[in-house]
Amino acid sequence: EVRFGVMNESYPPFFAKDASGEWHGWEIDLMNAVCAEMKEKCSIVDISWDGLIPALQSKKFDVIWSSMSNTAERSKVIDFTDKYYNTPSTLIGPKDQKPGATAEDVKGKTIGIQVSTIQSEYYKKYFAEAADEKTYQTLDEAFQDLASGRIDYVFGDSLALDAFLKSDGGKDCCAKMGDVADDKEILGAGVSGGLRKEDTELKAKLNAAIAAVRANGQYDAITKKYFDFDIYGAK
Amino acid sequence: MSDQPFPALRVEDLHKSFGSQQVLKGISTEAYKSDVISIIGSSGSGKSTFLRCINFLETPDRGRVAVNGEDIVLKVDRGGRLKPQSWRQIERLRAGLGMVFQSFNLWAHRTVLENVIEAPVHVMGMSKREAIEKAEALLHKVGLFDKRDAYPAFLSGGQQQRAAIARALCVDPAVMLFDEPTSALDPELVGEVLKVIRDLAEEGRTMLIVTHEMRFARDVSSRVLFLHQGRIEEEGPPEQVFGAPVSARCREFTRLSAH
Amino acid sequence: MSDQPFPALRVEDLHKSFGSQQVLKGISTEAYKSDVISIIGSSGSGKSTFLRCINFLETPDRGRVAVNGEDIVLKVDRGGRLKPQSWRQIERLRAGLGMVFQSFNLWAHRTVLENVIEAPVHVMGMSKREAIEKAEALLHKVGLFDKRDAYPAFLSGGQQQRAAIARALCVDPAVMLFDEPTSALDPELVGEVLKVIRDLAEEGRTMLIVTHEMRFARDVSSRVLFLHQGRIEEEGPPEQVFGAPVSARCREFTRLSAH
Amino acid sequence: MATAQQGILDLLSPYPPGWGGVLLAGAVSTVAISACAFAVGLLLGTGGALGKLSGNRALRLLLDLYTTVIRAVPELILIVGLYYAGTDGLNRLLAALELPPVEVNGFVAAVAVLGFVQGAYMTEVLRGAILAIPTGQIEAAKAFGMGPMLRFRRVLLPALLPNALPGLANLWMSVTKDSALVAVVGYQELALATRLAGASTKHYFVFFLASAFLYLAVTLVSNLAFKLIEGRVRRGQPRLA
Amino acid sequence: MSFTWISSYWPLLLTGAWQTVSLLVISVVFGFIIAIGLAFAQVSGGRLARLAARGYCTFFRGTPLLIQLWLLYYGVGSLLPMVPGIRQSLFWPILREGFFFAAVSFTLNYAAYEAEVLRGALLAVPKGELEAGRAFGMSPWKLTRRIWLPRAIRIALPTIAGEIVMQLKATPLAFTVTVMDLYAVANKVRQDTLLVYEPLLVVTLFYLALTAVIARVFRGLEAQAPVRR
Ligand SMILES: Nc1ncnc2c1ncn2[C@@H]1O[C@H](COP(=O)(O)OP(=O)(O)OP(=O)(O)O)[C@@H](O)[C@H]1O
Ligand SMILES: Nc1ncnc2c1ncn2[C@@H]1O[C@H](COP(=O)(O)OP(=O)(O)OP(=O)(O)O)[C@@H](O)[C@H]1O
Ligand SMILES: [Mg+2]
Ligand SMILES: [Mg+2]
Repeated sequence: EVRFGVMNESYPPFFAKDASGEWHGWEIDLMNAVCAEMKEKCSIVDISWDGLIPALQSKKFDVIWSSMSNTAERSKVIDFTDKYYNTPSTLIGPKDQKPGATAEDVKGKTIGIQVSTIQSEYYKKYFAEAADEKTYQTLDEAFQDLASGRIDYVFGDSLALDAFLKSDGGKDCCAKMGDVADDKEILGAGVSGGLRKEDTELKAKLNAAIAAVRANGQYDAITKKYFDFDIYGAK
Repeated sequence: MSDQPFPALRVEDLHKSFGSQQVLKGISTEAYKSDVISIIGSSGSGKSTFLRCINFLETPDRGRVAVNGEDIVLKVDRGGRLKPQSWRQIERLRAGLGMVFQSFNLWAHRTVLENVIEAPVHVMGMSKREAIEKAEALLHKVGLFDKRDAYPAFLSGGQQQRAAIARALCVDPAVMLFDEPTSALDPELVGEVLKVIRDLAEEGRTMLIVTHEMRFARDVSSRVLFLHQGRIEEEGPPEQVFGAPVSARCREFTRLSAH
Repeated sequence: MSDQPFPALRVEDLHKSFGSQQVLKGISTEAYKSDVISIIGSSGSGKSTFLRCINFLETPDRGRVAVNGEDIVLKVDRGGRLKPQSWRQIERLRAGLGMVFQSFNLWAHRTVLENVIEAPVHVMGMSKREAIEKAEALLHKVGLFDKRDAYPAFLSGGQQQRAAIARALCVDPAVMLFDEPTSALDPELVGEVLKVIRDLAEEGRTMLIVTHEMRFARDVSSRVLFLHQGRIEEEGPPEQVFGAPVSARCREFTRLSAH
Repeated sequence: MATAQQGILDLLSPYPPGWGGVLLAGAVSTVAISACAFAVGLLLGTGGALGKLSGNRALRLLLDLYTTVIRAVPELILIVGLYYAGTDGLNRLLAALELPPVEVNGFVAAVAVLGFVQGAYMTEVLRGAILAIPTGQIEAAKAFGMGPMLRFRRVLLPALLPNALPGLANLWMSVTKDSALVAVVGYQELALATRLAGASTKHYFVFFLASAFLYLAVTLVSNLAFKLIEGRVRRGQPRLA
Repeated sequence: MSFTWISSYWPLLLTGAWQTVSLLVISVVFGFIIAIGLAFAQVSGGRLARLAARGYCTFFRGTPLLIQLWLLYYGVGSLLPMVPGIRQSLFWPILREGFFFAAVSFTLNYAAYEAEVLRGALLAVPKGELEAGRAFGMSPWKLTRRIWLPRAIRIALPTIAGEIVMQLKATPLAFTVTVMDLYAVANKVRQDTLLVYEPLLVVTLFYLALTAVIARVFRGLEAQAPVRR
């Protein structure tokens, strides 16, 4: 049996718990496909974002499967599978603001960023000199402050930001300002499953399974259910 | 009895009940300058309640009180109970009515000295230096000078009582209400208090003293009231009340102190 | 002085200081069955402290106490201070030592009746019905029956004191410690208490009574101790202490009660 | 407007896909954790207060350490520490003894930690309450030969309660909120249920209000209980003003 | 254990500590002042004042601080765009920042808890001592200032210290409205460096130092008027 660790708060459309306690979402569907490929029985253990890495290390479960990006810092402590999706990072802002996503564009403005995300690292390297940062626990909070004009940009994962721009709250106020220039070093090699360093066998099995579902078309089928574009990102 | 036109204290037809228990059923009396009035009566007869009604720690159900010729203005509230018209007036008059409580009621969070200077400094507006000087003199007088920095909880019963007496004296009130001021004192100290009270009377102050010590009452007072069943059963100079009381109840009560 | 082999209470060389103030400097005395010992002395002389050392509400610095021939075993703790070897023993002995406090110390959250039956029911294990019966009889005796359901805060000073006396009597202690038991009582009630104490003495009980009322001490006691500066300055039957004291200090102190 | 209201009712329906049931279950968990932790805290606090007031210096120092350290350390750290490091250590110990590993579940960990923390606060609340009892009342109990237990039960406790109740009520109120911390170890109580519902439906406001009302309901009921107890223990006390 | 990160994070840690301490001091000082009013309203106020104060305490003690904070911050936040010209106004720098809202909601919340403590302590003051004050002609205000309140505060000291420590522990909530207090800094460090315990250890040490200071100060205050035991 393989136990998958998922953050205990919803992150739709990737994973969300419904009122009856069932997990749904793109990442859950992918997990099921991967498990079927590995011929393993799978279960989900949910725990707070904070607790994911410690819980992995104290063997409360075996894989972190919770939209966690593979970054250099994290790789120091845990191992990662191959990526299973990757999305660009985007800046959004009020409709009447001049589009653009370079340091020049954000000069003198305030950017809202979710705490301890890759975007926050990116800000430190590229925007810190030009703009101020405000840190939020969830993007939903940053959106509210963007709508009320307390901040000028929200910087985050394009998927979440797109969803906001389509919603009632985002439609009227805000627009996409542009994707930022990529930096693999910081923005990472994409979202992967997190593993204990010693579990090399499981890593190999998972990598094989991910490759298999991508090859046999299951991956695209699942993605179609949730998105109208490919979220795997550039190779 | 005195040369001023009005009494220092006048009480008229004072009534007070607690629940269904009528404690005071119409007490009237007057006290002039230099009067020392002792109030005697059996335990539970309402002596403390009487003193407490005078400075409105208990609000009487009926009656009038006047201090130095100034009537305390009362009104009837919506519940039909008596209430002072103006608490300001009460506060002003209280400042001229010193009180020694039966249970002392020293402020536990202040030392003896601080207890004594509290009212002079913060109510009368005396300067602190002056108040301390005066307080220390008073503490000397009651033999408590060496305990001036002790907190009340660490004093013996008699020491607490003396502190309470010094506290009341320090505001120089025109009328003093003493509730059993010698109950915890030894005979020597009782004698001291007796002297203090005589001095005060000579200065022209008025005193009401509740006491159980008949000899003290006899020695100190210009007039004695005997309270019984909520009324003044006997009243007069000590020689009369103790020597030849009219009321049978009073005779019985004072008999024990006669020898 | 008595026919049993050991005294009901024996105190030897009791010392007690508070900080630098030496309050008791070596008190020794014995009390046998039916003894009524009055302790007199000026305010602050250590009378209450003496009583409180006997039942270890204060731990003496030096000395020995024995109740009914049973020595209280003491040990010296690491700080060099005296401590009872076993608090169990103290508790057992305390149950046989009734006490009336100078400040009454009634339990504020219990009615008069509940105060009185508390110890009989919960310490002596008397049945509640029996205790109530006894308590009511005692409350009748001290004239407090109609206040049996009142809480202490709503009683007059004398009523509180009587409740405290009833509470102490209800446990039928072999030795009673009274700290100024009549300070808040009128002469009639003092007479009542005097009678009660005589009755108790006739029953064979032992009593230590701190008092400021010399006449009371003279009337009630078989022996009088005069405490002065931490020592027993004069000791003997009341006729001697009040009539022909040896010590000059005692003569001076008792002079005031002589007439 | 009608549809909006219909929408809210659907969201709060007690049966899935409505979230009402989840919230209620969360509220029950919250009350259960809080009540257990409060009880544990009362025991520890009583012991702690009596210990601090006892003459024993070593005990007093130890308890000073307890109240200072345990109150200072964030509960989150204690919970995470106990849940991860604690179970780890426990299981290593069991493994060394060749016993099967045990699973400390979130509930036990939460109650243990929150109770331990509550105990530290209660130690101080109760110590203050005992110090406010007029000394004479305790001395009277001693003088009648009451042992420490009896004295505590018959005199100390009834006399300290009026002074301690407000502080205890405060602690109860805050433990019902602090129990939200156990979300860290995956235990789903009211706060987490609320966030889950909010994130899943994006109707944050509805669910925050709903859970605020649930908390408020818990508070109102406990307020009533505390008020009744206080009325009872304050009998015999004269009105001050 | 590794603490090398401190060298690059210390300015952030310092500002975090400063934010924590200022939130604590502001909420305790102003909260205490409000609490005094609330407590007296309940103990000696008229019917209306009593009801209002009780309602206040029930609401603020009854709902999570986090929700109060969000209602204030985001609730006001959602109203902001409707006010014309607000972004040019004098208040914008304040309304923009989470700190102001955190300070306000912490203050209001602390006041509710403290009021309850004070209410109990006010009722624990012996009646006789108040009567003594009245008998000397003290006005209600003077009686309160000189006797009732100081006496009550002394009774409540141990509990007050506890409430302050509890308030200290509540300050991390300010992070949810973008205030980088010490705890938030530590969390950031944790997630940046993936060190699980070290950053929290630093916070804990800081809290410990602060708690020890609070405990020491209150022990000193308690020792001022000794209680007989
Ligand atoms: N707990 C205490 N701490 C410090 N000093 C104390 C304490 N208790 C009593 N004293 C001091 O010890 C001395 C003796 O006190 P004690 O109460 O025994 O006197 P007393 O003879 O009973 O006097 P009184 O007749 O006034 O009641 C007094 O000076 C008092 O201030
Ligand atoms: N606050 C109160 N509530 C109810 N009854 C009270 C209250 N205060 C006093 N009483 C009752 O009123 C009566 C008179 O009390 P008061 O204190 O005036 O007596 P006293 O004459 O001073 O007696 P003592 O000599 O014992 O002090 C007593 O029966 C007492 O129980
Ligand atoms: Mg009286
Ligand atoms: Mg004494």
